Amino acid sequence: MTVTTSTASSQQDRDERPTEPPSGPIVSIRSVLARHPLAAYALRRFGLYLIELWGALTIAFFFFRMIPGDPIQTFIQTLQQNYVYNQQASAEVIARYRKEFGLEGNVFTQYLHHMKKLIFEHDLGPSLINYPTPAQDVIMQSLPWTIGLLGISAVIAWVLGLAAGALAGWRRGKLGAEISTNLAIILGHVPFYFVALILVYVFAYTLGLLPARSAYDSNIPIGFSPSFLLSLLQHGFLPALSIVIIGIFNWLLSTRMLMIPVLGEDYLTYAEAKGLKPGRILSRYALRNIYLPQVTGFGISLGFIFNGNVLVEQLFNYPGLGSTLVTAITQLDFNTILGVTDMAIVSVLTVNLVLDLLLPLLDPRVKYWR
Amino acid sequence: MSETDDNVLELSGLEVGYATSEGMVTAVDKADLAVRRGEILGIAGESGSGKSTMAVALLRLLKPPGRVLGGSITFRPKDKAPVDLLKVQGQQLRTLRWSNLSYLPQGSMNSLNPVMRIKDQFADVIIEHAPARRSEIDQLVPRLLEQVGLEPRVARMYPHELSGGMKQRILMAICIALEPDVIVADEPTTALDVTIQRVILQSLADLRRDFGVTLIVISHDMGVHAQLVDRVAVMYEGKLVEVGDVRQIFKDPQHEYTRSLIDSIPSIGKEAS
Amino acid sequence: MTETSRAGTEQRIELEHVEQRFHARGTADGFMTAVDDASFSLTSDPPRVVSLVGQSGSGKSTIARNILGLQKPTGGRITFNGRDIFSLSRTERDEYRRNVQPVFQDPYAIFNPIYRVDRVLWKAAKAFGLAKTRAAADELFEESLSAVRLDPGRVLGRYPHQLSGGQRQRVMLARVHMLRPAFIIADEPVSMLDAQVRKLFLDILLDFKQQYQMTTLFITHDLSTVYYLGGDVMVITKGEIVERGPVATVMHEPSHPYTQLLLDSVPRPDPDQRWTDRITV
Amino acid sequence: TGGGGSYTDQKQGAGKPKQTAEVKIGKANIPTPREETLVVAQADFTVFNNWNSMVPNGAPGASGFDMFVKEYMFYLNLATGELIPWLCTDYKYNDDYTALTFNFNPAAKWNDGKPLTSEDFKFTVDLLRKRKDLLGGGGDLTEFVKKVETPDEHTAVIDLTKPNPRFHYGFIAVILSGFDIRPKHVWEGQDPTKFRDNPPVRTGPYTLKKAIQSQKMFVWEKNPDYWNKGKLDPKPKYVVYQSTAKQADSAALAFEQVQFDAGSIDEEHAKQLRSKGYPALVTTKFNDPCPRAFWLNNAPERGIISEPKMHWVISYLIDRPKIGNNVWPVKVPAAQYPWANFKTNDKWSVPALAEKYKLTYSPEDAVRLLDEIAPKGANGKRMYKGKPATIEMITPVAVDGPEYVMGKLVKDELVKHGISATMRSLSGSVHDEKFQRGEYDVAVNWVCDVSWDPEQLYRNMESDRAVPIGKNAVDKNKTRLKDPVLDKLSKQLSNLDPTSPEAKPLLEQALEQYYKRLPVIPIIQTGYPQYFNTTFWKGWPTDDNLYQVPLNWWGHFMFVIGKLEPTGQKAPS
Amino acid sequence: MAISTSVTRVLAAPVRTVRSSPKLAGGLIILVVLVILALLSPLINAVIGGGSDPVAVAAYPKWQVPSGAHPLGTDQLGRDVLAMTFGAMSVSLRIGAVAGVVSTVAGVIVAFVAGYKGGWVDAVLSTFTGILLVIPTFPLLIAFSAYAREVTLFQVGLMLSIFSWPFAAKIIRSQVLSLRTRPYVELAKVSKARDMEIIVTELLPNLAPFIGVGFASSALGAIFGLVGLEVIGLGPGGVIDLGHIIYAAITTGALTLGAWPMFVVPIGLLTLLFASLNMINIGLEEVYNPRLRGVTGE
Ligand SMILES: Nc1ncnc2c1ncn2[C@@H]1O[C@H](COP(=O)(O)OP(=O)(O)OP(=O)(O)O)[C@@H](O)[C@H]1O
Ligand SMILES: Nc1ncnc2c1ncn2[C@@H]1O[C@H](COP(=O)(O)OP(=O)(O)OP(=O)(O)O)[C@@H](O)[C@H]1O
Ligand SMILES: [Mg+2]
Ligand SMILES: [Mg+2]
Ligand code: NI
Repeated sequence: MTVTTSTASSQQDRDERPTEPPSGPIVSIRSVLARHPLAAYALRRFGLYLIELWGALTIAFFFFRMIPGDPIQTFIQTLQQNYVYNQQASAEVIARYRKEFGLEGNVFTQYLHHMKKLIFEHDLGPSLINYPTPAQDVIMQSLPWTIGLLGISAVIAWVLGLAAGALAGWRRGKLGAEISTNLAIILGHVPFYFVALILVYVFAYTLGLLPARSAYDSNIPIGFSPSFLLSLLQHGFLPALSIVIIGIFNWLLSTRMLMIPVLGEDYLTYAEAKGLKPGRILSRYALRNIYLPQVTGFGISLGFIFNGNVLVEQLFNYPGLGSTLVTAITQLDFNTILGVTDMAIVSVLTVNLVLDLLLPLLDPRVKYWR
Repeated sequence: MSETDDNVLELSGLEVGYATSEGMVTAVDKADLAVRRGEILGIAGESGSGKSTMAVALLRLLKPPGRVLGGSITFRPKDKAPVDLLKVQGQQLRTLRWSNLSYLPQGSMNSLNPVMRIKDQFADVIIEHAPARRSEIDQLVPRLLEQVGLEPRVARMYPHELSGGMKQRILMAICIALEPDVIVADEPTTALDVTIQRVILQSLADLRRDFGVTLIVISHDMGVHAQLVDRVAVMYEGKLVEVGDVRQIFKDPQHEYTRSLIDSIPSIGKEAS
Repeated sequence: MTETSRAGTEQRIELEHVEQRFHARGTADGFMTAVDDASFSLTSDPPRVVSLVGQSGSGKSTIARNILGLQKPTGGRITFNGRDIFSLSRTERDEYRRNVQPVFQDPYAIFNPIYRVDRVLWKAAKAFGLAKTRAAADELFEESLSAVRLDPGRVLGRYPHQLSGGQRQRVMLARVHMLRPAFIIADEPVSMLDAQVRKLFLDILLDFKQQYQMTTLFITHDLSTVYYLGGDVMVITKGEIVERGPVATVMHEPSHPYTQLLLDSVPRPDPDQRWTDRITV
Repeated sequence: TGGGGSYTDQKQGAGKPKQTAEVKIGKANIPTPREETLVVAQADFTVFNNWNSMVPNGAPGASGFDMFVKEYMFYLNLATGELIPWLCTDYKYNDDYTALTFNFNPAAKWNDGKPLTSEDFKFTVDLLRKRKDLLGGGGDLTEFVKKVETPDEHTAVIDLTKPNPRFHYGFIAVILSGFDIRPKHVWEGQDPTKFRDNPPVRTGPYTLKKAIQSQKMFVWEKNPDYWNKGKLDPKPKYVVYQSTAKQADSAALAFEQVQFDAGSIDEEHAKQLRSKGYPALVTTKFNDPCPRAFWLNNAPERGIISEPKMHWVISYLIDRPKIGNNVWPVKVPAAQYPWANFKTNDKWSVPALAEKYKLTYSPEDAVRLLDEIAPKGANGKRMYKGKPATIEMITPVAVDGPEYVMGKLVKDELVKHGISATMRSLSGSVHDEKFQRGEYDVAVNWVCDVSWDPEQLYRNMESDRAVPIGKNAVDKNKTRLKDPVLDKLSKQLSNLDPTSPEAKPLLEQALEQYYKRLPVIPIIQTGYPQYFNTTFWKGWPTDDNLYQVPLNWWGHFMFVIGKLEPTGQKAPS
Repeated sequence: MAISTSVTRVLAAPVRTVRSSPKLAGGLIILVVLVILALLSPLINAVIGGGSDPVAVAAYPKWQVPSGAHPLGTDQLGRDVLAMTFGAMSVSLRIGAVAGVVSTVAGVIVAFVAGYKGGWVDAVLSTFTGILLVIPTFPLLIAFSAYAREVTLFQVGLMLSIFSWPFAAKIIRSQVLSLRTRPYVELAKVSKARDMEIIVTELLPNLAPFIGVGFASSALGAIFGLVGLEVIGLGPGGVIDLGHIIYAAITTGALTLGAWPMFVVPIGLLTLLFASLNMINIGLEEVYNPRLRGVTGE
């Protein structure tokens, strides 16, 4: 969880630095690309994407293998717990599952195996928590719920937070703005759980207005029927609300921090001199200049939906990715944990890539050469 | 009809200060100045003498820690009743702006919204102040651009695609979009090189010729004043030390400071000893 | 340190076909040429002022940075007494630095805002071995500050933001005075000063030439300053030096149309000599 | 200290319990009519489409499947000590314990209508015997089974490779569950490592109606065609096992509103409900089959801990009443024997020995013994054989977990008496690794080795099973005990029926030897009380009438369900 | 005499800075108070325990309601909640400090090397930090801490900083880039200053506020990261920080039991801590970002 304003950072990165032209045979390719700077940029950006992808997947893989405690041992222990006769699992059992879970050979062999399966077969291997279902299927089963809950509440929090933050920055010094800012400073990091629990206590148990558990009413068949959607909404309301409340505060703070420097810009004074209405200045001049870094920030934060929100999911018994992840970790289901991590990496990087490719089109200022 | 009706602006006893950690610093000290309708008035003075502060106060754009400490500014727009610029507020102030009083800022580099097309930055003022002319925007913008010597295609560009000189001219074009009574130009040519400077000065002269606007041109470059203005007001440490016809100022400076100002102009043909 | 230490041994900076290219968007090959085939030399005997004049973006600062060794050109070479300045040994480089010193354009950014202004002088004195102790150095500082007509008592011990632009720029001159380099590379040192201070500054510079045999490469876009300084002038446009010669000649009989345009665009400080013709760019 | 009393004991009003509070029924999120459904709240389920327990995490545990879909050959009711023949009618050994015969109940049939026969049993045993790569495969079945014969449909005879009077233990549901017979007609020809067995075909009174992954829920429906209706005809038409919120707050609130009928809310919240006067709560205590225990290393390389006297030092430093009253979530008794205080185990107790070797808290005795083996050095630290005495204690339980706390209390006492002791909580795998390799001095966890008779424990402590430190003990002699006396007794016992008169004196001698060496120190009996709601269903086991093991994750829960009666309470619409 | 004037001069700038921003001042005051309370934790223990350890297991009966002897009551293991909370706060603060220092130092070094050297060094380092930034830290941290139960406070801090230094590095690098071509840096170059000297004497002091912000956010990130882990019950064992108490409150259902101090007090303290560090961050940025200062010139 980071606190400061650094959502804007992706733009800072595209600094202008003097770079000397190279000499050598690649000059001709360069000159071709030079005539299509956007293509050249896209190509280079894509290259970087591949490098980052490889790097992140590799680091993630080795990080897991570096966890203290022998994973194989844990794995075997897990097998033993499933054992009817309380005996040590036989060597045959161990060998079989070592192979099946890609735990054969030294770490490097395992790494190659993992990468090969991942890249060429898009296969993460079987999950342990739901053997022999492939890990990617296990993840995919809970992903839609998490995306539905966290995704929607993230969007709501973002939109409201952006608006509130812009206003708080704009009306800096005014009572309302200062109150909301200070509230955000103070409450921005209250655990979701705390909020969620209070909401449950008040709305579900005391007032009985809303359901406290599950994602929908199990009496209603899953489908696009109005009653099902209504039940989804009812069940999702409290968990989403707890996420939205805190999310708004965090976006408010970062938006406000971005907003304040913009308020000192000459073009805002100029807009004021033009006699424009404050609302117009706020939306067309101030917000327009800061929303892109927030879009980038949002894109990145969406990637972290893969983490799920374990506590809220557990409290509301929501069938999301967070609880799957925790189960996987407690059972040391490597394939599933790595799968979640890998998916998060791929999605964050891809979102970043797409945004970076789109940004030059959205923001005239972005200089897409390096 | 009194003589004052000729004056589009009258500053009397204007006093502006900045609150600093060392107390209030007076930047404009009891300035009295009358601006005649249709003239080009130059404000000269060394850096820090308070030229910009005066302009900003007049435009009501003064930001904290700056504060108007006293005086009044009477403004007589063509089609409206005279007002004290220091007293108007809210909607009344907004309507005065641009349709009567517009501004050519000092930092032209950053005065255009970087994420809006040039055309939209024109449209803004028109939609705000002359909604009736909304439909004309497509014809109006190219015409205005042409006025300052720019091609119509510039309308579709973004500020960062333009040079400093072009931006400055765009700001000028936006200034005259609603044919205001008064334009305050703060250092319109500083930071531009000489060739561009000359073009800008030409365009400024054209503005008065074509629209009859009153121009207040702030510059520390005496050459600019010599080339462009009708009258010069000389500022020194926040005070207006001398106001006079441009010829008088150059040929027969009254105030000591004005004299030293004129003397110190290096110029071609005046070689060092 | 004696003033005549350089006498007899002529120092020479030579630019041979210097070319500086940068990555850029929108050009045919992806590069823009900021400096194109620039060749000229600066010599210390006799001391001269050589002005480099051109509009904004014409490559003036780039040349200055090249000479100061802050940016390695992409083509050509720059030599100091015959040795390429980008392949000097340690002692040679120290010697080069000792002899070639800058005055930069922006009097605000040249000081690190968190230190007192003395530090700039003290650092230089220490780096070039002018003074061992602070006391000895203080004496030097006072002498140099007086030479640029600053009151040491009002400057030493102050922070940069407590000084005016002109004062700061003169502190930089004092630094140069103290170091007595053979060459001063002055990149638009007066463009941000107002007229009176500007004149003072230029006078001091000329004084230095006279008294300490310093050769100055003076970069400006202001022709009147060039005229005031005299000496030689080079006119640069779009990275190319298009005209060079003694100031009087170039100013009175410009041979290149660009020089002509520049001359015409200088506003004459005389309301009776207003422009009558119009120009377009 | 003068506290203001506890949160949960606080009485309403002026010190007396409030009059019976009303039960406010909330809406349970189940797809079946509430009053026809028994709802059990359980832990997080992750598997919903696989019932093959021969692969890892194959069949979801505690989901209802083990309780009343699959049935066992026999059930041992630990609450009463009764052995209940179920799919079988009886078992019999030949005289020299080399053949074991099971007779199957001719009425038994699978829920797809096919009869259950001894062929199914033979099929299952053979499968597991031959496929060592299956979970449950290999092991004793491979070691002891020569072959399985089926003289007729209802009889199976296991020929043993060597005499074994305890081989039937593996076929009786004692703790949690027992031997799972697979229907041959379903499994034959399937790859047992891939087959999902979904929906499961078994013999029990319920069948799978649906497993709802997104609700983390299993819905079981009564099997109308159940073979043993005469003996067991449960009233709930449906049983729902669902994951509840892991948080005690949420779970307690759900219980209060009867969103589930059974499931572990925690004792503090139950206490709160009781003191509030909540009328529908039944609490049933049942002791865990595994008393908490300290495992002590006997390998001489480990230094002071290998001294038998040191074992007693540690035992004297355990304040069992304090642990039983304050550390375990509910009050539990101290343990004197290394087995649970079940009725079935009463026959193994020897009161005289228990009195002679009474496990008490006595720091003075501990200090006395310590002074004998490890006198204090100059710096106040105790020295053993010239070196500072150290004790390294480990537990797989998280910091603040009860076992960790038990260890920590003793560690603090050891430190107080001049021994540098450390207490560490290790993750399951790391702990297991250290434990099995003997790289510990004291391991604080539990002793689960006696499910039938003490010889099971003694056998695991035979000298020939003590591998050197650093080598995996493979769950055998983890304490590295080498005691010739115990070895001899264990060898003799292994060929005897433990209930036979010949065995009795041997068992007594072995227990005495055990106390002398004290390789595993029993601490407390532990229990997980069960909380039931009587709003919709009554007839739950109670402390006064503990007719069955009340735990909803044991196979025996089938009999609990069999006794339930509807109260007639209607669910609010 | 000389010393005292130089001290006042050295202190003058920070004091001026603090004075000029009420947010900064407020944040610092809260932080100092929290730190003092944390430092006093042994004293508080002694007072409450009256000789014995008030946070020992079963030191008192469990679940006692707040009273004179136990102002915040006792917890599920019979420990004094007040004493525990202060102890936990000092742990939280220390972890924040460790993580803050480690990640700031690592971030600063990487940022300076990358930003100042430029070229391929920068490319490699920036790509590497970029990669670390996209790896979802949450599963990694959970996995790491779940399998490394009893770890020291320092190790926890270190572990948390593995993923927070890239943030610091990123913020600082962009600042280095903007400072690198400042004329005063170039002047130092032509005054024969070495790279190291330039970095230390010219760049570093100017980056102090950004480093401060980096430190504060890393520290905060670490404290809250750990709370996040603790609260889902996967925190590293052996470290009782504020999150651990919240976790205990959650697992025991303290809120419905009525044991509100176990929830409210640690969350309140965390909230205060967050608010104070955030106020310092915001205050520093406002003070050092000239755009926010509203003063012309410079
Ligand atoms: N925000 C501020 N706070 C304090 N003093 C200020 C502020 N803005 C301007 N001043 C001071 O007010 C005086 C007048 O400044 P002003 O900007 O009006 O001068 P100017 O004549 O426009 O100079 P320039 O030619 O450099 O633009 C100066 O002494 C300046 O230092
Ligand atoms: N580091 C760099 N990277 C890319 N382009 C550069 C760099 N430095 C300078 N340029 C470009 O080179 C050209 C010449 O720049 P230079 O600074 O030398 O101009 P100048 O003549 O000093 O202008 P001014 O009068 O505005 O200072 C400009 O177009 C500039 O944008
Ligand atoms: Mg100004
Ligand atoms: Mg330049
Ligand atoms: Ni955060």
